[in-house]
Amino acid sequence: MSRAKIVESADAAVAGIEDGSTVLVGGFGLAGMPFDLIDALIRQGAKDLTIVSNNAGNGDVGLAALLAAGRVRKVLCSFPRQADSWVFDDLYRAGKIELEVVPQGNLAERMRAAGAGIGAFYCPTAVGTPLAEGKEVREIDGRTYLLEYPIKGDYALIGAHAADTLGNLVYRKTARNFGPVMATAATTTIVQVEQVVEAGELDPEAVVTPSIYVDRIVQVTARHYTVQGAR
Amino acid sequence: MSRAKIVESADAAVAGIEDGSTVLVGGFGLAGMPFDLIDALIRQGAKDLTIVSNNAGNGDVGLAALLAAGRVRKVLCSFPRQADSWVFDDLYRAGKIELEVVPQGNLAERMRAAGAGIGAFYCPTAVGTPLAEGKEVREIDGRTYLLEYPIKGDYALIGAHAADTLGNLVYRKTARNFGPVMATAATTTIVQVEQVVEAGELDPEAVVTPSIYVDRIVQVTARHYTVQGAR
Amino acid sequence: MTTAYTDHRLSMDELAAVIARDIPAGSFVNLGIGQPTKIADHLPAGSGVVLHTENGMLNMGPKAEGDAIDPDLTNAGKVPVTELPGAAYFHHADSFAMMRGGHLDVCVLGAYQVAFNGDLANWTTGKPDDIPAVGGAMDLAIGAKDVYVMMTLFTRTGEPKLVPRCTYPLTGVGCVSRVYTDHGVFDVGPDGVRIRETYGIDAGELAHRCGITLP
Amino acid sequence: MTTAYTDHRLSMDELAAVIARDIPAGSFVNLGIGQPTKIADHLPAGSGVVLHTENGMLNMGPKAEGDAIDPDLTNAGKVPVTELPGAAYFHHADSFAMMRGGHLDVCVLGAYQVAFNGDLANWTTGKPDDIPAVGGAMDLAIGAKDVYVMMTLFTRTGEPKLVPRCTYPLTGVGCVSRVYTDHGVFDVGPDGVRIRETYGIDAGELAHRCGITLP
Repeated sequence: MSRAKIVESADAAVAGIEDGSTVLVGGFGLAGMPFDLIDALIRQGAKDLTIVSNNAGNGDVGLAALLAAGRVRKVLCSFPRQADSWVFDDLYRAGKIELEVVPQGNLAERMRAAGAGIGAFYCPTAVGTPLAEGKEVREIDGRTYLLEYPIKGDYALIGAHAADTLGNLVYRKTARNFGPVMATAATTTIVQVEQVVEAGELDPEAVVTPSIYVDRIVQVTARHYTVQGAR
Repeated sequence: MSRAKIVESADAAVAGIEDGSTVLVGGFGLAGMPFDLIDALIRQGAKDLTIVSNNAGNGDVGLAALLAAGRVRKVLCSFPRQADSWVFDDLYRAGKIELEVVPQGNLAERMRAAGAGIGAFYCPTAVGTPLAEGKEVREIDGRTYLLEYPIKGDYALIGAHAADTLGNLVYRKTARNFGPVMATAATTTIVQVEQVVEAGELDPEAVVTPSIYVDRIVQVTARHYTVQGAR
Repeated sequence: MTTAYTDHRLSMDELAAVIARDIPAGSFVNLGIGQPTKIADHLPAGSGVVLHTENGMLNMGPKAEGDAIDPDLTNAGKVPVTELPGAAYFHHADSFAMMRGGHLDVCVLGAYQVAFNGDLANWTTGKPDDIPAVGGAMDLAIGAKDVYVMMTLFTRTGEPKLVPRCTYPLTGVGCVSRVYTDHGVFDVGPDGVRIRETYGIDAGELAHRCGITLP
Repeated sequence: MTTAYTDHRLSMDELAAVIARDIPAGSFVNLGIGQPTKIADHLPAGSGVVLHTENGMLNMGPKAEGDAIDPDLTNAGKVPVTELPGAAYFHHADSFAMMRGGHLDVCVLGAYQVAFNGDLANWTTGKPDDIPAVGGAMDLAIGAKDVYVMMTLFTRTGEPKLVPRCTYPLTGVGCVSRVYTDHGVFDVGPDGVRIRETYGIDAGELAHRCGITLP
C-alpha cells in the first residue's frame, strides 16, 4: 500500500479535474507528451483550463487536440509557434486564447520553485528584454536580475517510462524533460507509464521522481508519433 | 578526451589550491567524506581556508584532521556539535575558528543557487528565529520569507562511487548527499572515486553528476570508517 | 476533550506506539533524531508509511545490524540503516526541496519547549557555552504538513516544556500542531492549546501545572 | 586585425567549418536551432567537444536516421538524434541550471540582429502578426561563457544585421562576444566592434556598409 494509486484507465486517472484548473502538461514537443491522459481529459470535459507546457500543441494530437476542443482559456509556454502548431496559431489569431510567453528555463525554474517551497528568486534571464516588463529588477554583486515567482499547478499530467507500485518513476532519454519538475509543482500529479513494475525492481539510485510526488498512475500502450516541427 | 582530467594521485588532484580559498567539502558525517583528498590537502599545505560542509569534522579523520592541522579560518556548516566533534569544539571554544551556522536545507539550496545562476531566493526556513537576524524579510502570498544568497566555492572536494573517463559520476546510497550540489557550485570540482570506468559504461539515465561539473578525478582505495556520532 | 486516564505516565516506547497509531496509513514521514526514531518500530505492518531521511532517501528501513551495516547508508542521526523495496536516493538540495515544498505529511521532532501557539524551540538552549548547531531542524519545522513534537512534558527539575511562550531561541514559528508527551497529548496552534489525552494525571492538574486554561 | 580575403563569401557550411575550428577542444557546447547545428558536422574527430541540448542531455550524437530514430530522443529543434558514449540525461530544471549557471563554454545562436556592443535580437521581429515564441533563446543568450552568433551578414534586401543598435526586440543585453557571418567574422562587446576576418569583400567596404569605424 502506498499513497500513489494505480488506476485502471486514463479516464479514471483524470477524474475530478475541475473547470478552471491550472494543469501542467509534460512534454517537449511530442517527446514525453501524455497523450492518453490528454485524450481522457478531453472526454472528461473540464474547461476554462490554464495550461502550462513548453509548447502549445503539435499537429492535431495531444495538447493540440485539447486546444481544438475549446477547453483552454490560457497557455503559459515558452514556444507556441512551431511548424505544426496550426491549432494554437488559429485560436490565438482569432483572439480565442490567452498566451503568456515564459523563457524555457524560467518555466522550469519557476515550477521547481513551486515544488521546493521557494517564495521567489532572482533570475538573470530576460533582463533588458520585452519579457522583463513589469518585473522587479535588482542588482546583486554587479549583475542584474529579475524577480520570478513560482508556477504551481492544481494538476500535472505527465508521461514517464516506468513506475513501480509505490509510484517511483523513471523516464526514457529526452522524454524526461519537464516531467520530474512538474511532478513536484502540482497538488495532484497524474502519470501515464508504459509499464508498472513491483516495488524493488527499479534501481533506487536511478529513480528520477520519488513516489512522494506521484498521486495516480495508469499504464498505457506505448504510442509514438512522428517527431516533426521546426522546433 | 574531455575536460575532466583523471590524475594519478590525490596529491596531484589538490595541486594549486590557494591559501584563503573557499572549499566545499562533501559528506554527511563520514558518509561521502573525501578522506583522501582532505589528507592530500593537509600535505599540500593551503591555509586560511573557509570550509563549507554539513558538519565540522568527526573523530580525528577527514575534515577533523584538516581542522586539527590549523588550516581552517572559518567553517560554514549546519551541525558542528556532535558526539565526536572534539577537534572543532576545542578550536571553537579557544576562539581559534569562526563559525557560521546555516540551516541544512539552506546550505544545500544556497549552493544550488550558486551553481544554477540564481542571484538570490526567498526561503521560508528560519523565519522568526535567531538565524534570521540581519536577513531581508519579505511577505509573498501571505507567507514570510528570508532572502538567501548563493554560496559559491573556489573548489569542491567530493567523494563519489564511480566516474567514467569523461567525468560523469554516480554515487552510493546516502553517501550522495551534498556531492552533486557542491559539484555545480565550485569553480573547480575535484572528485575521489572508488572506480573509473570507460565512457559508455554508466547508464546515461542514472548519471547523477554530468561530466560538465567535474574537473579532476582520482581513483582511491575504498576506506570505510566506523559511523558514529550523535548526529 | 478526549481524556484517556491511565494509572501512570507513558514510557517513551509507549508514547512512540501512540504516535505510530495516529500516523495515517500511506503517509510520508520524517522522524527526527532521538526519541522519534522509536516510532518506526511501532508502525503496523502494511501501514504503507514511507520514511524520509533528510540525508537523501525515501523508504528507509530499520537500523542495520551486523553485516548489513554499510557506512554509505545512514539516517540523519548517522546511524547505519537499511533500505526497503521501492527506496529512492536523491541529493541534499532535492531532499530539502521535498521538505520545504510541503510534500511530507508528518514530521515528528523532539523539543526543548513548545508554545501554546505552536512555536518550537529545539535547536539550542542559547547558553553562552553552547555551540550552536541547527542541522535540519529549522527546515523540518516548516516543512511538513503536520509537525508533531514528542517529548517529556516536564524537565528534570519539574518545569513544563509546553509553555505559554518559548524562552529558548526558536526553531520555527507556529509550526507545531500536536505535542505528544508522557503525561498527555495536546493540540497547539493559532487557537491555543487543548488537551486531547492525559496519562497518569488528572486533566485539571495537568492544566494547572502547565498554565492551560480549560474550556 | 586578421583579415583573410577569399574570392567569395562563405557558404553556411564553410562558415560552420570556420566556427568548428574556433571551438576549443574539450569544450561543452550548445548549438542553436537552425544553421548552428551544422557546426557539429565539422568538429574534428577526437576534439572531445561535448554537445548539450537544452531538452536535457549532454554528449548528444548526430542526427538519427532510419531505425535509429527514437521519438524519445530529440534535440532542441525536435529533430531525432543519437546518444554518444558518456551521455547523460537530466530534467529541464537541471538542464537550464547548467546553462544559467555559466557552465557551458560556448553557445552558437542564429540572430536577426547583433549590435556592436553585443546585444542580441533573435526571438521575434516584433511585428503585430508575429506570435511571440522565445523557447530557450533568452536562457542561452546569457548562459554560456562565450556566445557566438552565426548568420548571414545582410538581409535579403541588403540591410546589415550587425548594427550600431538593435531595432528588433532584444533577446539579451551585451551577451554576444563574436559574430560569424558569410562576409566576415567580428568581435563585439563593451569595446565595440572589430573586424577579425573578411570573406569576398574588402574590410574597408565591409566597414562602410555596416557603419563600422576602422581603427
